[in-house]
Amino acid sequence: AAEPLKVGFAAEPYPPFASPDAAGKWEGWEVEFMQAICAQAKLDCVITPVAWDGIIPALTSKKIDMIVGSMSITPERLKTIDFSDKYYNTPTGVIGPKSEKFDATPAGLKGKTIGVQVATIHQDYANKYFGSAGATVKEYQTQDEANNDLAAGRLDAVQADAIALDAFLKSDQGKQCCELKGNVKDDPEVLGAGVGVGLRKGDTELKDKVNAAIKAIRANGTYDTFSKKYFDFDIYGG
Amino acid sequence: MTERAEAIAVTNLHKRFGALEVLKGISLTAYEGDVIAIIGGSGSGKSTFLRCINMLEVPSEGSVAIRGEPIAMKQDGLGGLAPSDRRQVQRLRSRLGMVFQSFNLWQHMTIIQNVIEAPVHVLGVSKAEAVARGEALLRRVGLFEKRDAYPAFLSGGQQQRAAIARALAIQPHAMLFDEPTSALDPELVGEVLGVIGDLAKEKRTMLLVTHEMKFARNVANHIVFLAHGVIEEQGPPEQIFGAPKSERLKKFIHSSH
Amino acid sequence: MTERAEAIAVTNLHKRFGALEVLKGISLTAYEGDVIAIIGGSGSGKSTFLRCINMLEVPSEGSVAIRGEPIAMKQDGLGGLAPSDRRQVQRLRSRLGMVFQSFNLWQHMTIIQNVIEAPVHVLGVSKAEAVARGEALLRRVGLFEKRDAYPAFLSGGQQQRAAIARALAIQPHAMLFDEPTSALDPELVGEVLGVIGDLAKEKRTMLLVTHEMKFARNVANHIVFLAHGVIEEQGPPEQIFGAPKSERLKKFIHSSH
Amino acid sequence: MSAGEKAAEPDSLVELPPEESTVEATALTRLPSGRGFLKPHRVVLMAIAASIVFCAVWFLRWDWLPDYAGRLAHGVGVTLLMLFGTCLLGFVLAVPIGLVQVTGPWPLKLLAKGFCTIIRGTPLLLQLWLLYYGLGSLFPQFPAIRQSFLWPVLREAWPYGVAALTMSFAAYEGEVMRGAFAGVPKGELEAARAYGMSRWKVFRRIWLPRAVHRALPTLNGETVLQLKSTPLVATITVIDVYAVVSKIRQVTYLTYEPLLLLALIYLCLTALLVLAFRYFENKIPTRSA
Amino acid sequence: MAADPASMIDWGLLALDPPGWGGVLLAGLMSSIKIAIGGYSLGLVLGTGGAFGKLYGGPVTKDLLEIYTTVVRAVPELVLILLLYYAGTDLLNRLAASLGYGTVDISGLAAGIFVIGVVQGAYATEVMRGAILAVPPGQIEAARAFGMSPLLALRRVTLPAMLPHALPGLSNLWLITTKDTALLAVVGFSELTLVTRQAAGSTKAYMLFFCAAGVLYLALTLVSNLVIRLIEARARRGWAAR
Ligand SMILES: Nc1ncnc2c1ncn2[C@@H]1O[C@H](COP(=O)(O)OP(=O)(O)OP(=O)(O)O)[C@@H](O)[C@H]1O
Ligand SMILES: Nc1ncnc2c1ncn2[C@@H]1O[C@H](COP(=O)(O)OP(=O)(O)OP(=O)(O)O)[C@@H](O)[C@H]1O
Ligand SMILES: [Mg+2]
Ligand SMILES: [Mg+2]
Repeated sequence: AAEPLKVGFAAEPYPPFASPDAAGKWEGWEVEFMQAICAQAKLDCVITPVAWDGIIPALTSKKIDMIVGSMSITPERLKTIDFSDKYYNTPTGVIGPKSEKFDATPAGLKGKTIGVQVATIHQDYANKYFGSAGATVKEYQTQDEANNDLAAGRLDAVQADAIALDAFLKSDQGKQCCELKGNVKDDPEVLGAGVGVGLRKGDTELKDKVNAAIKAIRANGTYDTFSKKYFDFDIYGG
Repeated sequence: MTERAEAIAVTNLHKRFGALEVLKGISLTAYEGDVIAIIGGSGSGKSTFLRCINMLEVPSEGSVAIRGEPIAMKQDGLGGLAPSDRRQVQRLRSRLGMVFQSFNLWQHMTIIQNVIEAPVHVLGVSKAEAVARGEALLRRVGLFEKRDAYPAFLSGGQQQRAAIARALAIQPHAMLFDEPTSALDPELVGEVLGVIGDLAKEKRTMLLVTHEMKFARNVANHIVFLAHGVIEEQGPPEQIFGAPKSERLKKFIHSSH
Repeated sequence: MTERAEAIAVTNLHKRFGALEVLKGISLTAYEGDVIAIIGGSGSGKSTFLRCINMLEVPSEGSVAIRGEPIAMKQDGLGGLAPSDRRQVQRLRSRLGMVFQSFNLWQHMTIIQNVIEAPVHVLGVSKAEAVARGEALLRRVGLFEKRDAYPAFLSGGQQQRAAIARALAIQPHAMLFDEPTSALDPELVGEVLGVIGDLAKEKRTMLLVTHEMKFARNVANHIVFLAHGVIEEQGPPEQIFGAPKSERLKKFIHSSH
Repeated sequence: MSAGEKAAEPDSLVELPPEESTVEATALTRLPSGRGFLKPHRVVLMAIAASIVFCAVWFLRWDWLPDYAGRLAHGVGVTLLMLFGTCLLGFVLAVPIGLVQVTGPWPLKLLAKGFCTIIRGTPLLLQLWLLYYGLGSLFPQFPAIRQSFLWPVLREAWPYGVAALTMSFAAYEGEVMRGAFAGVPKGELEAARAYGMSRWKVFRRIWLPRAVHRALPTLNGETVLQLKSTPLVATITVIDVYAVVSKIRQVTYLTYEPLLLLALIYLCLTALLVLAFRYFENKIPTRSA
Repeated sequence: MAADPASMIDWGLLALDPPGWGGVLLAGLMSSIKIAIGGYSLGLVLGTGGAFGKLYGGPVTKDLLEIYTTVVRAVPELVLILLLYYAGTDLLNRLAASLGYGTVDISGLAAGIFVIGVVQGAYATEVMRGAILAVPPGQIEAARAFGMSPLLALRRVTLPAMLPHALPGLSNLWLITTKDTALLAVVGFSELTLVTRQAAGSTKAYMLFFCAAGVLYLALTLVSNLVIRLIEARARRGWAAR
């Protein structure tokens, strides 16, 4: 097609996956991932930043054609949009202030306030395991805000995907205050499916191309090449 | 009186507001040069009558003719009348100089702009000519030096004189005054009555609703006494004020000191 | 006159607004039962004089005494005066019934609430008593059935009568009227003048600024003619209207038909 | 805009416009009244509306609704609590802010004016963030605060939301009250003084009630604006009805259905507010043409 | 956050050229102003039409306008923008498709202006309606009495006479518009608030950028106030001093 494919990114920065610099250039792991699959599938892709709030309607009303936005695949969402196969799946970690000692277990988090990003698998997980065990789960619109509140002492812990947490712990702010308390016990039912490319329902042609491209870059090593620049472990997960 | 041309002829005018019949069949002819004062108690329909003449209120029945030209009316489908030719109404209005109780000068224009507005934008007079004539009129009502002031900065009396100049600027066939002094402080009434008195002396056709009996008596050549929507009595001032016949008129004259 | 007690005594009152000296030394004593009409041209300082009596304007010089009690004044440090005891002023005001040209009824209260406001909240009368007295007063000015209406729904004449009832409700030592009828349509003037005339007949102490010469003549026992901030002439009505001495007064009486 | 408002404008030849016609523009008091409501064209309009509603119910997905009904109700509760709390507090602040601008000494006047200008000149969202992420994250650096009894409150999000919304309401309403105080006819205040009322009594019995009454339609509009501002607290983790709806959108990725529901909820809340205000306004009738 | 916030302020982040974000913020401000001007102008047009429709229109026009102004003023702008923007383009696309055209792509700018315009139009309708009502009827009657046609009276008398009444409201609306542009972030438009969030999120210098944006908004307001004052002085020339 002559029309370039518009790839939606959440306009809010989400390092190290995707964030714009002052010149307006997007960088991060997901940007490279997107470029890799587009190159693989011989698609002409342009990045279209859309605020998170409007990203789904943007997809359904064809303002963008796919979303590369660290979106976890859930059955509930599958009723509305389609997903490609997963392209990464990371362990889930819990961080907390250095001054307090506890584990990332329901017992360890009892009575603590734990921050999660709203409507993520982490929220579901935290509610299921920690909320029921006496922790307060607080919802944030963005991961950044949760991290900030942890640094500000308004939270005792933050649960999120280990990579995002790792990036935070490496930042100036995170270095000073906080440390990893450990990864949570896996529950494939809640944390299971991993992250996929968001697609319009019925856009099977594109879905097939993307799936094929993901398989291909996994197979030919491209995936690992650019992943190494960002992570020192296997982000694809088991 | 009969040798003069008809300026305004009203025949069998009725006006209803809903169920209330305010005018109940009024006929009145003003010939060129007539000065007719309309008097009557509050609510007797004086303003309504005046406003029917230039169709600010549309009569429910009857007809109005200006200089022999009847205003074309049609049924409006609701049992009332409506002017059938808006252009005709606008044309006739553009030669009737109306002066309101509350002046109604346009507040966003200076006095001279008020005066030349209708000549320039309605009658199509050139601006230079309109200004020249307007200034002459303002000088005449004693407001030349206020020409570039805005109405809000003038006293009530000055505003009313400006309104009179505005009405004169269209070189009206007839002037209609609706209680031109009753919104004024007592001290300011005189200056406006003076100007109107001068106009009367020039034999301009004028219809004048007023509460100032003394003034009406001095200035008008014909007095019409309206009561409850009909002309209760009319005639020359000496007769109306000197020898009123109807009981109502007697009482009215008595009460208005 | 001398056997009666002094109700209001004003001595050598001056009032300046910036450079403009509006009152230039006025002395006037009203005894109990006096009805004093203050007349004069526009801007002569009538309102200012009246307002100085209850300290709505603070005099620049001179003194005011109510029922023999002088209002304590002090220098305000800017070369002018100021009341030195706010409570005293409030107490004295609470027995002076002022009626304004523009009524100034409190729009957010019904008529009866207006009437009982000062008795209840200033004088400390019980509400039941205030209502009973208030209703009697309203009946007296012919407004009993309007007792629960809001002022905005009353005609000007009715509003002014309500304002008079409000002033009477505080059982005032003296009533101050500032052109009580000049904001009214001519037809409504009568009803208010009627009420004031009745009060005058009862020999209530009243100071009355008015433009209604005929009324002043009939009602007042003393007329004060103010011109350019001084009392140009004063005396009983027959003398003032019948045999005016000063040129200014003659002209004034003549002009106000 | 109620015409009666202007009936009592002070002595000026021209009628001055109401001080705050904007906010008048937000006043929703003029909703159609019950009487004479059913006219033929209205029946047609309502039929069209009904069919639209029917389409919405029929063709869109509403299966998620029962799962969230409880949380939605709770969210509405939080929204209302935020709304009434901040409006009341804000109004209490607005009265002195408006008053000092009319009569106060100049330093206070300047202060009030500056407060209004700054708050009205910057987006509420920024103020909220500055308070919560800025000021709020400074607090924990002081052990004194961290140890104090205030900390459990200060570490919550709602106090910041309440503070930001209150200040915003106070600033906007302060301007309105300034106009309302200034608009009370001088003569009525003078009459009050002439009857011996003390300054405080004049204020309490005449000036304030009169100004509030004048400001009611505007106040109504401001309250509706405040209702529409409350969703911003969702960005600082206060779960109001808007946050619940965004969550539904995130979980289900549905585009229109939750938004339509939200619009409906806000319409209903607005209608309730309008009715409430109308009740108060009608307590003191003003004459309108 | 660090213990000593003052030392943490890195003014270099505000530099005009990358890697400083100053240029980006200014560009965001310009976009905001652009959208505000566009949306506001559209709002004025809609408002004028709406006001006259509400005052002089037929019963159906009046009712529809009433629904328009009520709904728009009762529902949060964010919701309206999402609904209008996406549902609107959705419908448009379906319409275009059913008529045989391809999908139309509406630029964020055009859509943003449209949406803000529709929202502002509702408020402007009420402002103008109030202003027209505030013109003393005698002024308009005098125009009629001098033979002006309705259109001439509108142009020469009603509009200029209502202007002073409408100005305070309209200028307030302008200030609201400049801040409402922030809502367009959700449709992916890079206006000031969104770039502020991006800058803050990327650099973690939240306070610095929030304050910077606050200052920019405030400056816009203050400049607007100056201009408004000039316009107002001109429109009120015929008014007695207060
Ligand atoms: N537009 C209207 N709708 C309904 N009734 C009206 C209207 N205009 C006038 N009236 C009524 O018609 C009657 C006559 O009014 P009009 O103004 O002609 O009296 P008027 O003689 O001019 O009185 P005034 O001396 O008070 O001006 C009054 O009862 C008035 O209430
Ligand atoms: N607060 C004020 N500041 C400045 N000048 C004032 C003030 N009040 C009144 N004046 C001036 O004082 C003069 C007298 O005013 P005052 O109102 O007492 O006159 P008046 O006799 O009541 O006139 P009128 O019959 O018009 O009511 C006028 O020139 C007026 O302009
Ligand atoms: Mg009349
Ligand atoms: Mg006076």
